[in-house]
Amino acid sequence: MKLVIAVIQTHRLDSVREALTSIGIGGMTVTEARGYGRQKGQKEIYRGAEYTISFIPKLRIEIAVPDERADDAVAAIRQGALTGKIGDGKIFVTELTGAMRVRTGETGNDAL
Amino acid sequence: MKLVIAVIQTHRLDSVREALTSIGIGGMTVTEARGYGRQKGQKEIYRGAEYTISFIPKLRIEIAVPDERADDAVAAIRQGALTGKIGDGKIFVTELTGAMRVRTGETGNDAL
Amino acid sequence: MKLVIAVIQTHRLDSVREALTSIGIGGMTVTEARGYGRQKGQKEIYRGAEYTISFIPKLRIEIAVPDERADDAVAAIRQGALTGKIGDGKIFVTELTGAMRVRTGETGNDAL
Amino acid sequence: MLNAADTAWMLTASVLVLMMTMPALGFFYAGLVQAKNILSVLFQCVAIAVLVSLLWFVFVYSETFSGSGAYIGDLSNLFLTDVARDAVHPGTRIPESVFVMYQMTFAIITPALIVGAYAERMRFSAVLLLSGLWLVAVYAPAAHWIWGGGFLQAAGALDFAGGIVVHLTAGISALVIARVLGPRREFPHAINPPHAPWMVMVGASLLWVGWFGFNAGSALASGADAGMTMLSTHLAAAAATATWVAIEWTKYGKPSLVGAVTGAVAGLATVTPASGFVGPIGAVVLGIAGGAVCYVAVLVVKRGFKVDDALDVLGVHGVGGALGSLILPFVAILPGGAVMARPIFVQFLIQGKAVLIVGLWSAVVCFVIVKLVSWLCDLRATADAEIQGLDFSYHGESGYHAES
Amino acid sequence: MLNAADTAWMLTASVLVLMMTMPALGFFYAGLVQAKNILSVLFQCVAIAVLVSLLWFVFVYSETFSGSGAYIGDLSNLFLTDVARDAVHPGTRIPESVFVMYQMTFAIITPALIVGAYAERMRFSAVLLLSGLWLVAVYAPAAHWIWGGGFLQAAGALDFAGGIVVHLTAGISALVIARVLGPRREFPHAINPPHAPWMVMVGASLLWVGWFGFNAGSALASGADAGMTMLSTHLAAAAATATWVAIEWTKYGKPSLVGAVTGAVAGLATVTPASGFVGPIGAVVLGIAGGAVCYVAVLVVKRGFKVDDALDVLGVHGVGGALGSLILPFVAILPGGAVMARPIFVQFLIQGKAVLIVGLWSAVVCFVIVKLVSWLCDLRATADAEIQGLDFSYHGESGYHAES
Amino acid sequence: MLNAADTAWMLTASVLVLMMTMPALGFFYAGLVQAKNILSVLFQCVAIAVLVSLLWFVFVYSETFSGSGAYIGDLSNLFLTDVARDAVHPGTRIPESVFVMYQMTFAIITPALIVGAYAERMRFSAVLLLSGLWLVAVYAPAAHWIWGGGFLQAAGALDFAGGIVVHLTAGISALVIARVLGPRREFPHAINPPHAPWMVMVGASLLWVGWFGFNAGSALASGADAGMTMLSTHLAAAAATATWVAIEWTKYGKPSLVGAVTGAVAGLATVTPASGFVGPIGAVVLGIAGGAVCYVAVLVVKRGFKVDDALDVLGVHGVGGALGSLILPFVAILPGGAVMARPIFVQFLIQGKAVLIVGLWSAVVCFVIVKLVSWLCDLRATADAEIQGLDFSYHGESGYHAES
Ligand SMILES: Nc1ncnc2c1ncn2[C@@H]1O[C@H](COP(=O)(O)OP(=O)(O)O)[C@@H](O)[C@H]1O
Ligand SMILES: Nc1ncnc2c1ncn2[C@@H]1O[C@H](COP(=O)(O)OP(=O)(O)O)[C@@H](O)[C@H]1O
Ligand SMILES: Nc1ncnc2c1ncn2[C@@H]1O[C@H](COP(=O)(O)OP(=O)(O)O)[C@@H](O)[C@H]1O
Repeated sequence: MKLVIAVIQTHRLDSVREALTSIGIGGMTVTEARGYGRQKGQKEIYRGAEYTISFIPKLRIEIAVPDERADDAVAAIRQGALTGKIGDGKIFVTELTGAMRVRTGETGNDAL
Repeated sequence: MKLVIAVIQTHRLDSVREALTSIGIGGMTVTEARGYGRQKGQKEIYRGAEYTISFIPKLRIEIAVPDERADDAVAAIRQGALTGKIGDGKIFVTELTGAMRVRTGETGNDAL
Repeated sequence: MKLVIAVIQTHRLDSVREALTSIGIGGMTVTEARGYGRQKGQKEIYRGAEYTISFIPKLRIEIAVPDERADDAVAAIRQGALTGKIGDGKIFVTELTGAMRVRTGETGNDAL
Repeated sequence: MLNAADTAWMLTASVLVLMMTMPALGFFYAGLVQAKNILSVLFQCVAIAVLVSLLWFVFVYSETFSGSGAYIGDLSNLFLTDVARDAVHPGTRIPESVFVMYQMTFAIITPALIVGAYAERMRFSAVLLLSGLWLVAVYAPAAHWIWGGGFLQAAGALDFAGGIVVHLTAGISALVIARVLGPRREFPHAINPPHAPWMVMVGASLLWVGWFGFNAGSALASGADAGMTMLSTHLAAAAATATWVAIEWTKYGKPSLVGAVTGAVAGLATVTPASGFVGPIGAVVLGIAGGAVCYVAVLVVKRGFKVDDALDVLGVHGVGGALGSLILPFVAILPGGAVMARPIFVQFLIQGKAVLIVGLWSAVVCFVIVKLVSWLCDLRATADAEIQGLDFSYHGESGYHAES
Repeated sequence: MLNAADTAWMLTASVLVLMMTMPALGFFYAGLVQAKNILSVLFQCVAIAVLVSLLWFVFVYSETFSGSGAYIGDLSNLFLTDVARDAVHPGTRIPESVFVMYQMTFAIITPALIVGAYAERMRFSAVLLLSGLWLVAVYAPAAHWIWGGGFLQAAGALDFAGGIVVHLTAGISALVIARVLGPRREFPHAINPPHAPWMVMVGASLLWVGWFGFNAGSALASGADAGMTMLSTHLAAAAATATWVAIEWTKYGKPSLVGAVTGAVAGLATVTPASGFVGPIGAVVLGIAGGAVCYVAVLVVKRGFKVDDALDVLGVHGVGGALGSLILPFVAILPGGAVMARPIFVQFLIQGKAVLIVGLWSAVVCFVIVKLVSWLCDLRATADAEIQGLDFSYHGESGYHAES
Repeated sequence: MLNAADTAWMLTASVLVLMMTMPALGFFYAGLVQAKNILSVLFQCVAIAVLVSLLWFVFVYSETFSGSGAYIGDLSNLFLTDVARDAVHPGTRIPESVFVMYQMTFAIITPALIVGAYAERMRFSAVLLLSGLWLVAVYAPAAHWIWGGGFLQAAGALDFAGGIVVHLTAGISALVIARVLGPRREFPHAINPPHAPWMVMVGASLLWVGWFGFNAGSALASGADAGMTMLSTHLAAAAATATWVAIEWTKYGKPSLVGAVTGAVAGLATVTPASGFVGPIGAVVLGIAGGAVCYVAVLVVKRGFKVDDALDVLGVHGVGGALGSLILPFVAILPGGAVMARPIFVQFLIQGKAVLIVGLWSAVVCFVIVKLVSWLCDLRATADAEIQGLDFSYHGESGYHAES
């Protein structure tokens, strides 16, 4: 199994979720994050002073998938997250050595 | 070493922590998350309109443990998190290739 | 590639970021977390009652780096995060099997 | 002759009514929208307050309250140059300056109420343009007709504190604007719940207490009338809240706080036109009616008309204001009510006529204004701006920066 | 005869005292509880306001202020049918309607204070039932005895603005209810700190300024008495805050904001019964005494009695109110105080008697009520509801939805 | 002779002005700082209110308003022992107690304004020491000179509600303190934006409505003067807000809410000294001038002087207050203004003299005080405390605990 971790623009969550459910992936966990990268922080102007927010609000999504679905998941996330602007985010994939559904105790792919 | 990642119901944090400390695991990092899955979102009703919150508040727990404690940790988390209802959450296990305690610079299992 | 996960004191974020950018690592994702560990929770006193906050506010940083930069990254984080007090945090390293930049579709080290 | 006691109360009432818009109504609406739009509704309330104040100063006070026209005032008092320091407002014992100020706070809150209709999706420049035109072409005439010596006042229409002038005009216009503007992207299926119900409660509470300035202040004097008006206003609000809570409890098993305070506002809007004419029992009747009818009205607008009057301005204010205006003659006769100059049914017909005329005027003129504005500038926020939130899109700021 | 100036001030004072419950007290309590229960305490304040208002209208005003019974009023003024539009309240120069309204705001805040005792763990239906019965059987009699012409008033008991009628009854009842209900699950070891100290401060500030309506309004007239009462009220609050801050600073090295404003409320509760009888020096003495004694009292309740009076209603309000009532005769003689009709010790004994009788009455009757309610419906939230938070469990909503 | 109507209004005005400090100003500032310092500014506002109240009681009221000294009052009224219950304040028709209270609220808000200068980096003990000394040595003399029968009043200086006494003294002192204290660690490049713009708006709105007590209350009576003052105050605030919004919109393409309400406060500060002397047109002129000039002033302080007057006390209050005081004679002659005793330019020179003398006095004495305080105790928070936030460092608490 793989754990796909994606950092996306906050307003792309709905389209990412749609892209994933459309290929049959129906579980994910989202946390609010702040990202630092090439994207210049948004500027806010108060009383004539410019404030640059260097950490930009992002969402971090985590999706556990069977090995064979990992590539599809990555592709779907990209499709849903893409706006073409700097700051669109990253997708990382890491190996899962185990998974369990708390409710039933099922393990492995069944747990997802 | 393993990194155990669990997504649990928000109100089970205390019992998960107790279950873990009772088997001698005394460190963890928690983030607030929102989960999407089989559990139907909670409904809130305002002025006659029903709102379905599709992303449900969850907690995401991360616990680094020596390889041999991973199964115990998973079992303890499950025990603490279980209510038997849909939405109880998932436990994922992934491999850690390194760990360090910032304060002392200790590495490996000593860092946990 | 490696994914370096660090849990640090909230007020060390700026110095960690500086330490990382000074060695040329310019991307990271930060989430607010709460940590449980050896550090005794901070005490707050209200109306004569002492409240111990057992989960202490921390920041969780995630940095994807090419394999060969992982050690440098860990060292830089430690340097930026170190105050020498209990609760300074942990650094974990895990293997990444894939990475993609959403905007361009680049994969592997190029995506970082 | 000037009376210092009446003046003392009216100074206080003016403070209260301005407070209703800034911050109370803003806070109420801010809690109902999503976090990414919180600043936009707060700003809209402030901006409308500022715009209306300046227009009021330039000519709208004169347009509303000068001269003796049946349909509209004149422009004899531009820039308030006629407001002498020690002038007393005719028919009252308070300074002209206080009357100008007090009435201004009404002119402010009325277009601010409409913010609820187009919340989360209108461009800021369109909000300003629309509100300004609306004040001049909908509010000022209606206020003149009923309070400024116009033809409806002459015909005997009663509207103590603005059920018709304020709530009906705002409610009808809300429908028109929401309709033309179109719904929010997520309407009706994926709308997010109010982002901060606690804020809704605090805003509503401040509205409730501010409303005493609105209603009891409309006596334009301190004394028995103001006293009974305050008591009636409060009882109606309480009865309406209880009604709304009871409905929700029965229907869903759980009464919501947002529902409860929505009921309160509905009750307040309903009692407003009648508040100076009813006693305690009449007020409770008005409250129960307002709570129940507005509850249904909100559903009808949302599910029946399928119009995204986002924060229910028509359902709560428009319907409440009209309802109270219509049943006024029937409840005024209950104990503690004021003596009516006309038989109940005669008065009822007059009330009906006033509601109809003002409602129609609001609908038609507001429609023309919205079309005009949409021709002058884009009404609607771009899709991107709507998704990102109006706060950042139009004001370059975010409501919350929790991290420190 | 009606006096417009007195009326103007009393209209304002009524607005201020209602504002104390909605939103001030709600906000104060909301900040002290956990995020998952914020709406429940806000809702409880609104619901109690509504319930009390309606009961007041139906018969409790009559029960409290009609007739000449020594122990209880009569029911001659049901539904306020006797409140004529232009009636003046006997012994004052304000309209009867204003007196009804002003006293209602007191009847509202008193049971609302008790919310602090059972916060975070009582069922919503039990809250309503309890509050209604309590109003009828504890508050109304006590208010009648001391303010409505009852036997304690006849005996010369002094309670200017409700140290006994409001704060003592609420404080004692808080203890009884908290005791019967049992502590929150985490009490005493794992209780979470106030979730929003900033909210506590804002609520307390609004309580402070609202309290001027409470105390200075209790003069029932505008003038020198109201003026001195306001000044004394403020100075006592300031002195109590300073005292609490000084204690915390000495003891823990850091003064907390929540502590500071708790001191303010303690000072306000303490000065309340005496506020119309003392001058500035007496007020400062009351404030210092209130701050110090309530500080200790809070600790005693929590650690000594081990009762989970969650937000310290007994320690702050009950003890403060009793203390102020008892030392009233001693501080009234300081400069600027009012002339006392009786020698100090005579008055002190009368005060002691009143405190004792009302305290006992509150304890016993409240105990019976709680038992009755727990027999009629479950008092206590289920374990699940408590863990999940009352907001979602009983109202189906969440206070915060930060994500947008 | 005592007048109940004047008293009613002044009681209300006192409530409003205290509310300006607690919670309005605190809330306004709290939104502007970072989340980790929210409680510190709220606490500073409360603590200053308490400290000033007690000093006022002990001797500062006497120092300011007793005797007939040209430069300072005397100490004949320590502990307010001379304030008889039924005394009427000379030259007014309100009780002495109300005058003491009303003036106290001014003495409270003035040092509280300065919190904005040293926010996020001063030790709590230094805040108290500094504020106390400043009250005694800067505020009390200045207030005596202009309002207490001192030499500037004798010279004919006009300052209706405190442009010089309140805003100028605070503004100049802000600069001095910010300079000596040094900037926040992140100034100017890495400063974080206001953590809660919504809170800034709510605080500003409450300031705005509270300001009616400040300005219209300064008439010390209910009537035509208070009425015109309220109207002028409001129009100036509106005009200044519009001006600030227009500047930002032109310059950055997006008007910000924080900017808008900053403009409002600037307009309010500017109209303050003149508010009782101008009519509507004069008020609008003052507002536009205040909005534009303060906008520039804020930039000059930040970028020109490079001083970290964190929340712009000098740029907004100091400059606004001085500006309004100086142009007062020119705008008073516009329609609705009061009759001036002296020719315009004569009055202008007097105003200039008052601004200069009070400004210099504030600068010099405040400098001495800051040096004294920094010698008595550390002024500045430790680096650690600053990074961790003052809330936890000095008060052991956190503003928010969202988790439950
Ligand atoms: N090396 C990295 N490790 C972890 N997260 C990263 C890394 N680089 C970027 N990110 C995350 O991805 C987001 C987008 O990256 P950025 O460089 O701004 O734009 P882009 O991906 O379009 O080049 C960042 O805000 C950050 O959250
Ligand atoms: N594939 C997945 N990857 C990551 N997290 C998931 C996945 N599926 C579910 N989750 C998380 O687990 C939570 C519970 O899952 P859900 O399907 O609702 O119930 P259950 O685990 O009882 O079947 C979700 O809210 C989500 O946070
Ligand atoms: N086993 C663990 N797994 C995950 N996170 C941990 C673990 N142990 C500690 N942490 C995180 O590291 C933080 C610091 O750990 P702590 O034991 O308090 O201090 P130290 O690292 O200095 O010994 C904790 O607050 C927690 O967030």
